[in-house]
Amino acid sequence: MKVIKINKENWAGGLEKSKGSYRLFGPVKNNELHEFKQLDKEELPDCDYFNTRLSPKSIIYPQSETMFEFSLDENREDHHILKEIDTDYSPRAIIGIRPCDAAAFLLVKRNFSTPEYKDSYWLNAYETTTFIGLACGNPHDTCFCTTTGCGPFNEEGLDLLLVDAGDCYFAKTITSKGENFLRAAGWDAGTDVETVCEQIKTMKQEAEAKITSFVATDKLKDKKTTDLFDAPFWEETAFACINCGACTYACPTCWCFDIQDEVSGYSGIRIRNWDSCMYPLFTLHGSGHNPRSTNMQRVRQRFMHKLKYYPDRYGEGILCVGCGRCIRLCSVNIDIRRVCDLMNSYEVQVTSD
Amino acid sequence: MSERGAKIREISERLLKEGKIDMVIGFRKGTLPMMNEPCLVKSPEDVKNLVWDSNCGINLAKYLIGRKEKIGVVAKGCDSRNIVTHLIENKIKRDQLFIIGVPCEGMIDRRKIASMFEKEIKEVAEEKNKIIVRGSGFEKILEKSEVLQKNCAICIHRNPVIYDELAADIVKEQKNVDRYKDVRQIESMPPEEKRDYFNDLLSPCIRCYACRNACPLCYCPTCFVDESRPQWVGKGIDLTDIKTFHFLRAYHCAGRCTDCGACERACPLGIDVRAFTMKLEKDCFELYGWEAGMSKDERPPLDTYRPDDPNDFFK
Amino acid sequence: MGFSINNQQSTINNPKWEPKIVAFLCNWCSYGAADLAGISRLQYPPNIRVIRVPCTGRMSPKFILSAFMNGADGVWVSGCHPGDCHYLEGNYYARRKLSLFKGLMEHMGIESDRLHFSWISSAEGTKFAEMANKVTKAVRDAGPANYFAKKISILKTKVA
Amino acid sequence: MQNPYLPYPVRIDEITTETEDKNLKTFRLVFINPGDEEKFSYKSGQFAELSLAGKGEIPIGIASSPTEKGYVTFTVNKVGLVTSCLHSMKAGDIMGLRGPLGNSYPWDILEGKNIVIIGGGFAFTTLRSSIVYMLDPAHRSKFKDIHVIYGARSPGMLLYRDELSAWEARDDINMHITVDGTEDPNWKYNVGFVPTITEQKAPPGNADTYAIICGPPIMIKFTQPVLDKLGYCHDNIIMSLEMRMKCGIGICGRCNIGKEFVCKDGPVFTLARLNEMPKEY
Repeated sequence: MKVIKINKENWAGGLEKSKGSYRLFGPVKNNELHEFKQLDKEELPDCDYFNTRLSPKSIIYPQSETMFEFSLDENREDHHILKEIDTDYSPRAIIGIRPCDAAAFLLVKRNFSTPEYKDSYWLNAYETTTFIGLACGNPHDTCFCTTTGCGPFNEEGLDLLLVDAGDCYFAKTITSKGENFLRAAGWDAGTDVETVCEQIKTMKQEAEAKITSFVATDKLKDKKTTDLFDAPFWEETAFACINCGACTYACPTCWCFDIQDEVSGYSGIRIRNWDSCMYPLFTLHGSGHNPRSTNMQRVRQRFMHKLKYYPDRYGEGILCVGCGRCIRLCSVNIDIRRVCDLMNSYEVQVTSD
Repeated sequence: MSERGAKIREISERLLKEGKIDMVIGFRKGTLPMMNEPCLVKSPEDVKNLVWDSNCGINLAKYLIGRKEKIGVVAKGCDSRNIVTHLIENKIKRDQLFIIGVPCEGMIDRRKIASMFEKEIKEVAEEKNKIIVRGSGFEKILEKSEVLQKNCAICIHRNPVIYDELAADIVKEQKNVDRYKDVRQIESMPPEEKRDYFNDLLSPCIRCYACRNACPLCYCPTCFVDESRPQWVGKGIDLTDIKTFHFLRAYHCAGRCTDCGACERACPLGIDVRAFTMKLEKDCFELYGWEAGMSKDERPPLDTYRPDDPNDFFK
Repeated sequence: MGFSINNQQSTINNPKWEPKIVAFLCNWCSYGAADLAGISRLQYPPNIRVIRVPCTGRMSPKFILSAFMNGADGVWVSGCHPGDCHYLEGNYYARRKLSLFKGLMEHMGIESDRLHFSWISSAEGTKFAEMANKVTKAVRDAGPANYFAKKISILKTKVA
Repeated sequence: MQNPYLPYPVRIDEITTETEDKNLKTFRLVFINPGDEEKFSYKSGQFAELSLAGKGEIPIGIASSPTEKGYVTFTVNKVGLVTSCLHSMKAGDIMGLRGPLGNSYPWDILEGKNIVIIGGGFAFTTLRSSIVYMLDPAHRSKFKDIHVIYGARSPGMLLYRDELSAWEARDDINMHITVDGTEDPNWKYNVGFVPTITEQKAPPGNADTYAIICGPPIMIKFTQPVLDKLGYCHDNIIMSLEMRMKCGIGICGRCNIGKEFVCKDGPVFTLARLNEMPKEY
């Protein structure tokens, strides 16, 4: 575990140098909202930002991704046969990603990389990407990462952690991919590890102390799924929801997708688009039956999946990193912190008969 | 503003106690600055949650569709016009409703205010027509009229057109307001510029359908977007599909849209989706002299015709 | 090898380019007028692909948008004169629907000479031929409308 | 890394119309690339995704039995976009097949047991696969007696009618075919709903008897109490569920009941396990 100091003069030069061997992505301000974008020549990431409006999952897992190509032209001998396409998996680096978003990729990886099936699209994109995190200096009121197993200085999912120390960045390498990036950027100004680690530790405590909102998740695991499912608070919680996909598309830990074919003339492609459990079409059967036809059932599915089904299935923490995007972007202010506390504190009223 | 909240609570409590209504649909305080959450109040004790301030931009008429109970609904000017549209389109019966009309003084644009400050906003309060914005280490007072939602700034029907009881006395309507300045500005562009304008406008769109789902006018069991035989619109983020979706969504609101701004308020990326509906509202007004939701007896423009309708571009 | 879209949708300076126009003709009048034009040997360009609709009242914006999305360069909707619609009021509703449609389409940047609307009764074979020539000429001047067509992003197939 | 979404190219070898209303056709598919068939080895109860280029994919239960080599058959009900296109295709057309997907019936547990197969309507495909598998000379001895209760709306709506009558003739399988109603005078089998026939004809439930149920929700809803009355414990009642699916491999996230994915942890569940899952299917 190496810690080096990058003084800010050769920050821009180092980034430019790294563009030689990485496609570099970073946060850029684009009329009122920050988004992750591939940085062109001379373009620098805007590192004193809070967080991007949408999560950086679209870099690894684009909203619309072509899976196969095919031709319907009968007089071609490979007509109607699906063919894989050439995708550019040359090395990429995401700089300035927040620790919560990086940790989210690990939670999502459990779904795309299962013992029986490996999703080649997602995994190829993920494994060829280096994650250079930027520790959070001043979290928002809607950030509750510390109580979801994450934190402003967390290192899970990161290959390199940068800590902004005013005139310089401390760079803490976490994996070999991080070291490769440092080498590519030409940053290797040695520094004495103890004092820097001490400084990072104090900055970490300061940042964690600034978190003002929390969720309680301790009792979720030993609650019965069917009890939570039949709880009375769902009706009232889901009333306001308009079933749009804003929360699921902004969320770094949401991964559901739809597969569609699109044809133009004789050529066609099979594409994978983001999908949302909020839409009725998500579970509509060919016979017209829909197991989740009402608004309440869909809202319940979203929260139950993140806070109960996923932890039960993988035996780990909740499927949420506390980034707060779904709270900030919900037009009717449905708040996952309120729902999580409701679920965590819910006790079945045992009717004394 | 808070007298309105108090009056709403008082009316709701009385109605619930008298059993005239089974529930009240209103707003409760949000967990974020400048945000309120639509809520359902069924018992007189919970009436204390009901609030009213300048952050009630979501249109509550959306929550009436398909309900059978007797409902007390809080409705500002545009909401009440949408309720009239619901009545015309038989989506709800008038005797089901007890409409608590709220003469409106305009809703503030939370994204506009947030973009005026670098640091995070912790709290937003309002007195008379001043908005006090407080954050860590700063406090600023803004003129409410400068930070109104775009539709509220040009609104000419602030008072409810239909109500059973008012939560405040009638407010003065805004006079000599040019509602179609933005529309004319786009209309004056040559076609290429218009195309670029709408391509840039819609490029951030992530097809989350918040604009469609926040709108009280959109209640089709199967939206044209979900039709598969034939499939009119692709499901991906191809710009042609996005433009087709927004075109048809707006077109379905022609002659029905009351410009309540809920679509723009709901868009997570702050896209000015009213650019489509305002053009249709201007055409409906100039071609057929129609304003949506103003009277229960007149048929909406696309549901009727006149032999002497404008006919010039038909050769 | 990639798959190329096989219609010649290319730039203006491609002389071989022929405009593709989708004509929605109402079954009772304009479709009849097209027959009459044919029978009386009136010449009009072959760029028109006719789609018969029961009445202009049946016209939906989805049809026109779908035509443009699939590569049409122009759309022409023609029906009975107001007053003698077979279904009495179909074209009255259509007049309002298509007026608002044309307004919003032009608002979004489509040139006005890509969208044509006309009333042609089944006796007006000559008017149909004239209109066909006029529409084709207008769309030819406007050039290919490939900004509205939906292009499938074809990539190089992976060499196994 | 192998792409789990790439279907095997197959050719439609033969299409037979199964029901009088022509809404159900059986498609016999043959693998185009040699070696794909071995990769596609499956067990009765599994399903596969039929892929039509330009239209999409549909999850359909495999109707052929693993003992029938050289082809794979699917019986498809004409319901939506892909199925209608499939019904308009002809022998020789090219399409794709992805799978085998899902878990199969628990053949290891079912060995040495009595099997009661209860099917309704067109959900008889994987049951046919199971019957053919069990009746295969190599496997018949592994199972004690087999009962089949299969019903449809009318005689013309029964699937695999010739095979049904062939099995009727055998002595090592008790067939109870029924129809909801018929005017056909020489209809020689039962008349009545599946639950009522089950009550009359099904053997009593005990530790050695397993029931496999497949059919529309309404049939399952009324058959389950009958099985309870007959003494079947919920561990011995095996059900195969239907859900909207896209990936079929437990990744796209839509076919869940609670934390289980119907496409990967199912579609076959015992009733006991279903009772612990939220009632959302």
